[in-house]
Amino acid sequence: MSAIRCHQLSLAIGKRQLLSNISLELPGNKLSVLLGPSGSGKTSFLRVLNRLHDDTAGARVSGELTLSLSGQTIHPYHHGTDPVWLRRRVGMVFQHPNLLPGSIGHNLRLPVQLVKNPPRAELAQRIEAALREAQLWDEVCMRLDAPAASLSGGQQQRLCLARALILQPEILLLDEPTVSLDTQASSDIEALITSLKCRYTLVMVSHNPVQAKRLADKIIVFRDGSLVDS
Amino acid sequence: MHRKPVAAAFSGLLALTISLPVLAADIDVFKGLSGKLDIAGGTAHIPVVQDIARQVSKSNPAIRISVTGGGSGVGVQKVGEGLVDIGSTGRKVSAEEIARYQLKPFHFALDGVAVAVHPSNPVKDISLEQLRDVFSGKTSNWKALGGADAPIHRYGRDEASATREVFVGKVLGKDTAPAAKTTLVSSNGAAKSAIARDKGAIGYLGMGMLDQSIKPLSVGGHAPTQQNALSGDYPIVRGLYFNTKGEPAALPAAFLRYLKTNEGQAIIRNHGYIPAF
Amino acid sequence: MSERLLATAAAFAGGIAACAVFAILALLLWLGLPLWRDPALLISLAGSSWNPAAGEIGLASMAAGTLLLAASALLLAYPCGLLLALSTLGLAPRPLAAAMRTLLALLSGIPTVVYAFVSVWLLVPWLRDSLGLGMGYSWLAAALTLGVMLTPTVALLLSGALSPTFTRLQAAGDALGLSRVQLLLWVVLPAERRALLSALLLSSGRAVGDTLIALMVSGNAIWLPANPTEPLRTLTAHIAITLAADTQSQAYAAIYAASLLLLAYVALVHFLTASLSDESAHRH
Amino acid sequence: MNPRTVIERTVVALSTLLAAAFAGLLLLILGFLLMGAWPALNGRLLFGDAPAWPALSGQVPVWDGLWPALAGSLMLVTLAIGIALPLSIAAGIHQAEYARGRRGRLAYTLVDLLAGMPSIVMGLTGFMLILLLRNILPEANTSLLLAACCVALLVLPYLVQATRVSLHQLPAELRLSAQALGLSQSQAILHVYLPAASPGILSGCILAIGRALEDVAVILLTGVVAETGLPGSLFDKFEALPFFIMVTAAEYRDEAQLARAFAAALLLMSLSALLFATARQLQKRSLS
Repeated sequence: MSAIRCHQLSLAIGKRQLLSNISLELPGNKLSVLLGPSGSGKTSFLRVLNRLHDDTAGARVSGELTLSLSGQTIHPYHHGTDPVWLRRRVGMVFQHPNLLPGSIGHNLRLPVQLVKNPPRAELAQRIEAALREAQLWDEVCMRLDAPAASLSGGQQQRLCLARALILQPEILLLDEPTVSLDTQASSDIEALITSLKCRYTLVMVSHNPVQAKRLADKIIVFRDGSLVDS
Repeated sequence: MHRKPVAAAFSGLLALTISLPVLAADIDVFKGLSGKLDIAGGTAHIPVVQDIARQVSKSNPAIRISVTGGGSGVGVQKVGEGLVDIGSTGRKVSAEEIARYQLKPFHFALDGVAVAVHPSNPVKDISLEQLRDVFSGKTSNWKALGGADAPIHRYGRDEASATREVFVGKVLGKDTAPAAKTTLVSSNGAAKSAIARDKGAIGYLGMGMLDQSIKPLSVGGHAPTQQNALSGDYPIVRGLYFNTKGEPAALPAAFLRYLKTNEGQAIIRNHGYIPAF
Repeated sequence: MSERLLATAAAFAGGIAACAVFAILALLLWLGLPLWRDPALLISLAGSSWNPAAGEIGLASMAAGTLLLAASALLLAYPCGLLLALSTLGLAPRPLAAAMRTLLALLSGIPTVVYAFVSVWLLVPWLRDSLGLGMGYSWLAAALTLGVMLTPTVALLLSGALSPTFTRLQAAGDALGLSRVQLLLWVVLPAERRALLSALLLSSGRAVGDTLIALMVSGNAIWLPANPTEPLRTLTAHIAITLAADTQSQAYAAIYAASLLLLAYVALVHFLTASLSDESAHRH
Repeated sequence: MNPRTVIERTVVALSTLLAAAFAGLLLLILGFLLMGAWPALNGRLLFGDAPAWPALSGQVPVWDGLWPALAGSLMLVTLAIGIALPLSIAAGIHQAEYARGRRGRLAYTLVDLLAGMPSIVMGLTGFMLILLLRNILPEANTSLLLAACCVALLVLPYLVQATRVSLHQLPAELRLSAQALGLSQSQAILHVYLPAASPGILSGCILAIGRALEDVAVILLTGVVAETGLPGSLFDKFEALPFFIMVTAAEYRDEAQLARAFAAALLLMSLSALLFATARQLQKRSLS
């Protein structure tokens, strides 16, 4: 069953055509890797999936996109779809760790409180669960109040992952999550991603064919805003 | 009597202290009253009002008196618009002003407008004609007045000032415009401190403001004393007024009544003015 | 719901902030109605003779006084500010440059009234008694005071505007073997011509808007000074002085016109600055 | 010598000279004020002859002391910032996050114009408004409240600009991640953007406090007086330090009062130095 399906999907910002006529299907609970040189449209495509281009001036998306979330078919770009609601179901991790200013705990607490507002007792559980899932719990459980910026690069990226996971998304978008990390931290993240793919639909952008081959269930290659047949 | 003589000040103070036990009733005109009394306007009045405010605050802390200057124009404007309770002026308010704002003037003291120079200036006397020439800009060197060969530095007041109005009216008359090149200061006090610091200065201010830091000139041979002002020998004289909009309310009325008491008159005298009662 | 609430509250506050200018403008225009209706008065406004008793309410000498004072103060403040900005950027040795920035910030934080006060007690007597330059209260005294007051502000403004470019080009300059002063003078300054100009405009707005120094130090004579040792009167000081007049009088009405003149100047400066930054935005 | 070299050397020499001159100027001002203020720098400076504690709360009137002016200034600044801050943060949010296109640009322009407005014009407007208001509400008068409102209007544009600029300068990644987390716009603004922008807003706020503290032209017309003691309510007239300095510079009654004006200038300078130090500390903390 495919979790993400698009047909003739195009994106233009102003006069620049970033994506043209993308048609593809990505499988659920699998890891799909988007591959291609920089500027080929991988990241733009990823951001189309959670409507992150909405606030970009002059951005236009055309074509068809459907996501399958909890067995329901969702049309992200239909009028009735709330982008905020969509983004809560489709989590995202960026190239560089995008931490909120504040402590480690704050980075997890703030989104979950604002989005789900669980009772206090459950909040701590959720934080622990997300940190365990991101394999960070043992390293930070004693210092949740420390500034998030005091973590190492790899830890920060796992914190971002935990922050996405704590909202219990079904689809997780990963935009070159290992690009700013050293070899050891990269392989930690890769192992983590592999362990997540049975529970989430993962879409990852990568510019490294070796990494893609190592991890992917499906590989999509982009060039100049279009798909390359693989 | 060139300056406010120490003796007079002393006797005023003495009168005040001696009279205190006997006239303890004077300040009682404020008894039982409370609230605020805002006074603004003529700058010659400020020392008098400040003194009274201190007396009142000692005996009746429930009364709050605020005082600020700005000039007589401000006094008329603010009391007319109802922004303050009493507007003080260094001149009689005009019939037009009375009609427009329903002002009720209260004449409480007489003040001469003195002409003063720096203490080091050798000039002692000036005639009305010479004064006119100086302030209209015709004369601009002290040599013409028997002083050193140095330029005359004119200090005047802005248009809101009654001191200016009286001085210009009595000295220059209607047809002569005051010299444009006159440094303008904002109060009687400011005129005094400016003259005291400038060797070439000449300026005018209320007689009550005179002290040893500046040297008053006699005009046409008449020394600028309040006695000469009262007798009419000294030519430039004006009245000091407190004006209310309509009949004064309880607190302003008490203030005006207090001025008439011995204690109030002592304060007026103490600041170099002659009570008009 | 809270979405709407925040958007509405923000829009409301934004509206208040934006409408304030219109409100002030409308109020001044409306209050000045008697002036605009009377052609004779309007003509008199443009004249240079101020004698309200005779119906003459000319603002020309005050307008000229404002321009003279602002221009001369900037003549002092702008070059000094520029030199000081350069010295904080890199001409001074590093620890000294940091101390300089602190000094400039401290100086720019000194209240205007303190500058004016010190000037009344220090500069004015010095000009009058030691140098024998007239009465002391003068165009010169006010220009010096205003210039000294503006200098640190100009310096901070310029160093803020120049420092990104300087930092960006520093490595390249070092690689080319340029000294700091060479990099600043021949590369950074020409590249930031517009920033230099807009800082000048911005500080001219401050110079024109100052009331206190003009009021306390310039002597306030209604008179166009023939040389800097003579007193002058600015529009702002004129407003402050004339406020004491009868609110219904023509003299009072003239201060609405004076206020509008000042506003017109502020608007002119703003639009010049805006057009500068627009053009530079287009170029990049 | 190459003419360029001459220019370079002149610039270096002049800038060093100027730096020294301005350092000297600060010392000169400080020394001069200190000398003038010396006779007044004693236990009686703030409260005159009044006992300190009762005078502090206004139970006993203070004559010949700076306390009423200092307290008046502090009350004025607190009130003005209290009025301006919420309003201008909301307006700044509107301009940075909601207002777009032509209307957004117009809003910027108007606030920038307000920032350039001479303060005396602001004061005149406040005064005329109260005269008009008196037609409807005869009790309205120039007072602490009116002055605070006008001063709030004076500092409003600085605060709006500070809020707007700090929000604009937030890194794009922060916005993306807040959105990717599924925060609604208002949630992102209130819980992510505003906290992240707060150092910038705070330093704008300190600048605004400095402006409010030193202003004379606005309060001149809207409620400040030469002598009244502590204001008993928002509707009373009040004293203020800068106004006291201005008036006393011209019309001091005796040397003691003049010395107090010097001391007041020194006090005002210390207050602004204190503000500056606070701003420094905040900047350091936000950097770390």
